[in-house]
Amino acid sequence: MSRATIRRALGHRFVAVPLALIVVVVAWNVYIAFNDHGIIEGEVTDRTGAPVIGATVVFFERNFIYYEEKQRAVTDAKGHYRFSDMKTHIGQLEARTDDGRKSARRQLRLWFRSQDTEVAPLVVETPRS
Amino acid sequence: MRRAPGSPRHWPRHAIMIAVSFLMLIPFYWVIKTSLTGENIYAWPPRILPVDPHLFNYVDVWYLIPFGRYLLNSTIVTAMAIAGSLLFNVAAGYALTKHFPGRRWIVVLLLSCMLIPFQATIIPAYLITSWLGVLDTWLGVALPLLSTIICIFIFKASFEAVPPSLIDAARVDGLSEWRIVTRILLPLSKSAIATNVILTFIWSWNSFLWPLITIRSPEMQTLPLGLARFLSVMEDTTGALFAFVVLVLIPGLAIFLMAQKEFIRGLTSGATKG
Amino acid sequence: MTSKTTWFQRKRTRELALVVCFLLPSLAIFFLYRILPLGWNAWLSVHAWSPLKAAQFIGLEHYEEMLLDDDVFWQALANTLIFIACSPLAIAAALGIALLVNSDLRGAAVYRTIVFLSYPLMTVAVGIIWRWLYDERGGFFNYVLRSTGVIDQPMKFLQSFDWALPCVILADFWQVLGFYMIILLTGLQSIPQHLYEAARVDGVPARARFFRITLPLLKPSIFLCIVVGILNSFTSFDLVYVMTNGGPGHATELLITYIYKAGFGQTRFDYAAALTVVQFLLLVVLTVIANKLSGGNAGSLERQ
Amino acid sequence: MQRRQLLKSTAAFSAASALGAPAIAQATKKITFLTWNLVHLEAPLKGWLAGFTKSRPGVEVEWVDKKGPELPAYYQTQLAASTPPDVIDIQGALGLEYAAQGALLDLTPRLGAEAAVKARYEPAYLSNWVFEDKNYMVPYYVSKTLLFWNKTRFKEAGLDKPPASFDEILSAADKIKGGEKTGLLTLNFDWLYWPLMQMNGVDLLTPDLKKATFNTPKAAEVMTRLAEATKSGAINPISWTGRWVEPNDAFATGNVGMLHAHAPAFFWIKGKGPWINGDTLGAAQMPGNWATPNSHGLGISKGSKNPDVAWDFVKYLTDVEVATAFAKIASVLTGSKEVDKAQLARFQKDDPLAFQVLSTQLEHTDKMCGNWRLGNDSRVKDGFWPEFQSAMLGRKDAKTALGDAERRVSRELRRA
Repeated sequence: MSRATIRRALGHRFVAVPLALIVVVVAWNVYIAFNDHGIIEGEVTDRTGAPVIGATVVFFERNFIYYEEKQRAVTDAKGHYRFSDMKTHIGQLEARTDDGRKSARRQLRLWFRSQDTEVAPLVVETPRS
Repeated sequence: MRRAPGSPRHWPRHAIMIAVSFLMLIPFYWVIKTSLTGENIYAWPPRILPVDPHLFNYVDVWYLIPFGRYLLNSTIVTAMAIAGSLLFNVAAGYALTKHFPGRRWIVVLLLSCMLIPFQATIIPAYLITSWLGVLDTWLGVALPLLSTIICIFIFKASFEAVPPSLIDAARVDGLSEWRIVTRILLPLSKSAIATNVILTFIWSWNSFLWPLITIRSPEMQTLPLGLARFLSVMEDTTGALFAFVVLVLIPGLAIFLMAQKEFIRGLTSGATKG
Repeated sequence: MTSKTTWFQRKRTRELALVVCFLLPSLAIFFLYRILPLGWNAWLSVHAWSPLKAAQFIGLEHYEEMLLDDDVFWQALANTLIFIACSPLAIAAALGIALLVNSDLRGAAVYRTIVFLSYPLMTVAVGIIWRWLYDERGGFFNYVLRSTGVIDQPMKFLQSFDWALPCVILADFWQVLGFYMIILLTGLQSIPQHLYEAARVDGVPARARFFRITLPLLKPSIFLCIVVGILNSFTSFDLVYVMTNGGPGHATELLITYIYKAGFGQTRFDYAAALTVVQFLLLVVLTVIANKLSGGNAGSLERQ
Repeated sequence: MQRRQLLKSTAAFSAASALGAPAIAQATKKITFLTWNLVHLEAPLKGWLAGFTKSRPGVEVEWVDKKGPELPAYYQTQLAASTPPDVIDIQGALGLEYAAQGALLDLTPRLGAEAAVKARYEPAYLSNWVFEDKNYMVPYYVSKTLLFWNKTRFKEAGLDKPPASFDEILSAADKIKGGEKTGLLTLNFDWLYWPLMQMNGVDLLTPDLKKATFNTPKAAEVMTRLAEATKSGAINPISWTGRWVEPNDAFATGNVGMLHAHAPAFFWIKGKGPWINGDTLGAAQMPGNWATPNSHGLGISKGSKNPDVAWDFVKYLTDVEVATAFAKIASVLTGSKEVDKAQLARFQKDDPLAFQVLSTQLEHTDKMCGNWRLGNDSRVKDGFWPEFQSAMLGRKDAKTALGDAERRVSRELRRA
């Protein structure tokens, strides 16, 4: 089988298209394999952008059609929180402080289950009642 | 006006065809658009362009059902159906080119077989399949599609189109009937093959009720069943359903687009001559 | 190998053997999955049976009930006939498109592909798509009609007794149009050009050319289309099942959906069998008629 | 040559058939559990099955789930092939139909032998599956209809409490309607709309279920009023055309006054309607405390090869431990007294509104209607509903509709 025929075969759409697909799929899975520790982390700040220490961050996981609480984390001295081993691809984040300030619920959608993600800062505000 | 080759007045025809194509494409566009929009697809008025388009609905689909597994099942079933139907239809088609007593009857029989609604034959068909002991297997799902009447006639037609002299010559050279088919007739009826492949693909890839009845174990489900199962979980309330619809349709469209030239030529020969 | 003479002597027997073993697989499958079930239905239709009750012969009671006091049957029958009767519209449209595409139009292939694109789709999916297009909130039709001010209240297409059936039929058109077009296209291409040339030389007007040459020579293809249209009346099961499931009331009930309901919904398989037999006969009759209309010879499906 | 061809084609054929692996291997003691639309609970279900088989060596449980509309088709074919799933979870009157067909095992003796087990179940719900004085199924998860009312809409209309009579329902609906707003929605599948008739003293059949009793002037009057209300927009027409999604979604948008639906609808609309909380949504009994049950029961197929294992499995599923977990995950009531008590207590703490909704499910269980113990329920339904629907949508006037319905229903009753 000469090189020319091989090239022609590869060029043929019935070969080329599936090959391309396979390549994409493999690449994607490799990428997943390296980024699926289920780490979800980020900062909690107040309106001024200053980090909020000791704030509770609640993760709500989507269950069927509504969201229910899954895990909680508390921000450290740098206002940084971190969930690990989050086996989900869709949920919501909300930060609460002991003095009753809350952040808006942040919708979180990932490209694959337990994708490592860096969430943009959650801003806590005093809820107007 | 209607058909005058080389007539200068092209644009009205273009106008009509563009309008038609537009109408034909609307459903595609609408479902794709929906599959890309966010949570509330019931917001009035619906937008022509998707609101903050994203692909996460497709992610949801992927995790809502074992998509890969279903895809595999569908693929295997379809592959079996295609292979089997090719073999059987070619054989039958060739046999029908022969002259033998009762040939007409068999043709009539086959034609009337086309008129029996499959949905109405499910129970006996199911019993027969269980009697054959192939329930809940790929073959069990593929079996009813292993032979398709239309394709038989398409092959018959394209075989008849082959000059008899060729066949006789081969026969004189002492080629076996099977060889005559594989070496001489098949190479000359590529389009018929393409037609058979695509039609069988369409039918087996899309069949819904039959696998629904014959398949019981979750890991044997095919994509259309996924659709049913999917509906049952999410109901028709999110873009995810439509994302799934798109995912289900893509393979069929892809195959068709890749093989359409042969396919249409095959249908052509089949339709006119047989 | 064998010499010419003996080959001639044993031709017939050998051919017969060949025919038999080549036809056998296909026939076996048709026997198992078409003929046997049909026979079963025929037998069942004159018995009282349910999966757990032994069958007992009751003669034509089911047929009696069906014809005399089952108005749902009559409605389903009417709907089925409407469904079939509408297919000529689609065929006509397809013919128009085929004529346009068949001409030396640039990009005709593209148009052809687009029109055909909807045929390979999964019917269940098509049902879901169209149900969505008809949706009163997110649907396309309501959007267009309301934003252009044709209607001010959302239109409940699939929930309306008057609109549901046309809506389903339209969805069916959308799916089969391409198939019709291809069949007709092939018919057109098999028409020898010189006929048209001659006609044009004689100064026959285009319309006359169409009616005197094109249409007559298209008969076989048109017959095929009609058969496909007839078959659609039951292959559209998935479509109706997903879009309306026969509702509202029985406005979109087809024979095939009614058969399914009678069998699996109401567990009256014996009655469903009777319905099946009736539908089968109906289809046979219609096909024969279509064949006669298209000048017999089953549209040259079977040429000696 | 001829032989070669013969060989070839037969070889091809046998090869093709050989591809079909033998059907699922039968384990020593294997039962199949057919569920109705529970795919979204796959993970926990598998867990419970594992729990069952772990403590019972040599027992295997296969789980099959089918969507509501397809489940009957599946079960019927399995019956015909005499390989019915051993334990089935089915909704509403379907169980009675299968019982009437002789498909289900009569559980009365087993329940009689094990009083403790029988005592688990809420009698009113257990009795839903009594056919000809025999118990054919036990409650798996139960619900009956109630009236959700949108307090905001009511306030706008100058009302402050849920309607206490049929007239009040219609007048409230009429006050609320206007523009995009409508007054009342009801679910209609099975017989869920029946309380509207029952509260006017209209019953479908005589107590012995032999004759139709619904064709009365009163019924005609009630239906006419409902139809008029529908025409005027006081009743949302989706009530007569929608199934589950459409009515609930419509109510979740917040511009419908009342929704007559069963408890599971609450969790659906709560997921869809961000406006929903204790101040905006009320849950009440329908006037006269009438309600139509729409429960799921567990039954055992008569064709089961291992009825004892199956019965054991049913007990396992409805036993406190598993049932509690199930109730928690699916947010349902199970019809098992103890489990439901715990479930309610839990909700009372976490979710007062849900508590309010679920409590209605255990009150006035003596006032259940639309649950005639018919062996041919679906046929009677198919005789009645299309006519009723035509009347509601102004297709026929009530009298004609009732007449036609009576003719068709009576025919079914005669046949039974």
